[in-house]
Amino acid sequence: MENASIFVIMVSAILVNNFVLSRFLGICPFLGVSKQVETAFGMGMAVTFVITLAGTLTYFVHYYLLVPFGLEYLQTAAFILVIASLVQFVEIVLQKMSPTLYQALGVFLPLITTNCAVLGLALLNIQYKFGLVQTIFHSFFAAIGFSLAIVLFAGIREKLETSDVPAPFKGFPIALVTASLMSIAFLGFTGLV
Amino acid sequence: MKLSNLTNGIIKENPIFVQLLGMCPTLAVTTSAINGIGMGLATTAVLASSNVAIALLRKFIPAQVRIPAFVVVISTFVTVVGMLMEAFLPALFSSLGLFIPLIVVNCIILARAEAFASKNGVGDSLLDGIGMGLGFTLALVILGSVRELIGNGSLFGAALLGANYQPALIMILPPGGFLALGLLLALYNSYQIKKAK
Amino acid sequence: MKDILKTGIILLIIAAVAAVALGLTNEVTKDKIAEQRFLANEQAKKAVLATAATFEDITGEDLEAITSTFAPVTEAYVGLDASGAVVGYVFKSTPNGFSGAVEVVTGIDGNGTVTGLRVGSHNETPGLGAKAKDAAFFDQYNGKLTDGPIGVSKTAASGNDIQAITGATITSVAVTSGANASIDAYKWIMENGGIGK
Amino acid sequence: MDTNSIILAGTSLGIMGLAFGAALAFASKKFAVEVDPRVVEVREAVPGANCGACGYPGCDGFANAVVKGIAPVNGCPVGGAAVATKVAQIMGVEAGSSIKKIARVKCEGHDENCGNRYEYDGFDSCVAANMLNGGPKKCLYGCMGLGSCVQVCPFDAIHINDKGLAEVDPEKCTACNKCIEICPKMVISLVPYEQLTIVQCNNKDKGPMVKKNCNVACIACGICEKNCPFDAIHVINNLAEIDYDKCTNCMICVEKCPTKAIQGDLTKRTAI
Repeated sequence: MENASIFVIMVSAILVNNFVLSRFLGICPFLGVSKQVETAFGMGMAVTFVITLAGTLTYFVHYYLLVPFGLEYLQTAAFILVIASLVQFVEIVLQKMSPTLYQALGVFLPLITTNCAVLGLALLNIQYKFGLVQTIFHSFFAAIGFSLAIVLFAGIREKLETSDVPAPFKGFPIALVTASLMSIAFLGFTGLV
Repeated sequence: MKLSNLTNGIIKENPIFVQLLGMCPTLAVTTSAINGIGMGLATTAVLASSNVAIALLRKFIPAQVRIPAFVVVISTFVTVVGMLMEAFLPALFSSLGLFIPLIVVNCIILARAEAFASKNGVGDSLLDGIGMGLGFTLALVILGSVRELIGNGSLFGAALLGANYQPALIMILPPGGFLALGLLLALYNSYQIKKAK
Repeated sequence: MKDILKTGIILLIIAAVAAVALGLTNEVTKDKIAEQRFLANEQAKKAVLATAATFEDITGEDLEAITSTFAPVTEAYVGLDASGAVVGYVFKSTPNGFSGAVEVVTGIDGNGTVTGLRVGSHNETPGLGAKAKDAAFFDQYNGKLTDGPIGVSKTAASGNDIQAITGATITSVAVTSGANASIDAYKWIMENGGIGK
Repeated sequence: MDTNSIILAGTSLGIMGLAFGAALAFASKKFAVEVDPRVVEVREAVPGANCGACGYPGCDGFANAVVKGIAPVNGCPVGGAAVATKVAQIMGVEAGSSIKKIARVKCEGHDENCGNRYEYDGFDSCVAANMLNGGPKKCLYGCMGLGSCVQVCPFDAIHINDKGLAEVDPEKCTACNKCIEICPKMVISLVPYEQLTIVQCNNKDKGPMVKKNCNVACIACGICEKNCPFDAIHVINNLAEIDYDKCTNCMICVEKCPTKAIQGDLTKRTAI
């Protein structure tokens, strides 16, 4: 995978190995924030900002701090420190810039930190031995894949609100069943790249 | 030190069935009941200890840096446990090794740290950690056995449904995870509705 | 200004303490883990080349030649018996399966028959491609000769062919391509008078 | 046990921690959102149902508006007098008086009085039914009893009674306007809490037409208007309307109304 071209990375990150629907990372915010399309879109943008920056920063931390000093075992802790600080920074900026979006994301904003997607991506970048440019694009497209999945899901869930769903299925159960249908659809993409 | 902290984590505020947190390991791991137990117990241990650590540190950490501080504490806990297990308990590590990195990114741990441990005493946090962990394990075992039974025809590894049962492989695949969880939640809701009537 | 410094120092202390804890555990467990990994690796190689007691890594320009000409092969080892005589070779290859790389370890003895094959780490579809890890599949490679490539047939296999896993032809073809690459590497070594004789 | 690698690890992560900690503290200073303490206090005093009855986007919007002096101190109808006095104290201003109002459903067209034109078997939503040429009821102004108002009421104050019509629980209703906005027939309106005499009809068609559809509808005959000693009731647009300030609940109109469209508990009538 290390010499994959940008196009291959794009298709693989958005469709084939879509972060939410194929790799099953970042499901908590995917289920938690997808009640309306605007909040889902807001979450997608926040995650894109964090993931792209985190992917790049962790690349530098790994290849310029951990590898030269031989501290690979610090990898998880260092990556998490970088990601957490980034998310805290986004939280502070968002509180100032758009309080309504900050209110809507609520508890799910800090959850981006432990969000398996962000750390998963950082570790994947290292595992695939990507160069700097590939890392940036892979992170960005993975986040676009995440946003695509969450916005699509929010669109469907908004329609579900007004449709005639049997009582026990109202709310999360029907959302989960929809998510499983969506992930079956994305299963179709395996082997595309 | 209210006992309710322990019990409400198991049913009333079950992390998976009610709060729908910690989905990533849940869907990835519950392809069999044994994995469910392994993951559940490992998470319970880490959740309880990290809750206690954060409850101890909470007055010391200023609000602006609470997330990085909590997360570093949690990830150090998990990595240390992982290393010690790999070195001294290789047999256990071979079955649980896969789950250790998954625990670090388990949303429940930071969610409980942020929502509970950073606001309550050490005793309550410990109880809450154990309660949530047990609730998590319970949910994982139920989900794991349902998926294993339908998707593999066996339970805890022992083939149950005979040879000519054509297992529905979709249940082992992650879409099956969503489906199984959705149906279980619907079952849970219909029970609540009947109880309420 | 003081407040900024104070917060910075607190996070410094937490991060430093975490790092020191990690460093300590790493020191304590470093060689133990290396030993465990080495043991596991040895077991994997012994499983495919039972007659060998110890293994020597093939390195330098030999390895360079092998990995460049026989692409999926990434590592090669010489199997030696107790007295140090070469009894065979073990090759590790990572062909591309259905959803990503599949690690294939192949053992070939001195007189050109495949003594064993194992599938290591992979992320093939559970229940389908993952069946490559069952003995029913990889035992088919035992005893295959190295004069011609191993073929894959959908129906009953004959001669130098193996039968593909139903519903996982891509994985079966990938594993076989790993085996064939190892066979070619083996033939190349034998033509050049063997290594480590 | 080469300790220098541990020290190296400690210092490298420590320095990263220091850098991030300082950056975050600096960011939280630079991006500090100056919150006026009074806004927080007003926000606490207000019930916090974010119902929007005050006309501002939720309680935060209202709290900001009050502190900026745009919104009146008693602008929160849901909180009523209690909240108004509290907010007034916070703002150091005298609280204006606000008479308590509640929502009332002005329709008695249950099945015996007003039949159906067709059998409606769709979703339980008046908004949806109303799209099928005005809903199943014969009278196009009446309550269909499909519960859109019930779904939207944040205070659980309105329910469909056994006669199949929406009914408001006066104690729970906080006049937050949600049901009034959602009802496609506009059959719900705000009425003072103490008002006893109410025109239980919303029909604006001419008399003879109305008689065919419902036998308790206001046929705009004007008898109530002629007999009311306080000039408190007038027929406007073929429907009798009470001016709640002038009405003294003498209930003469209740007696005189030929179709019993005006309802009132005669035992509680005030002597003229």
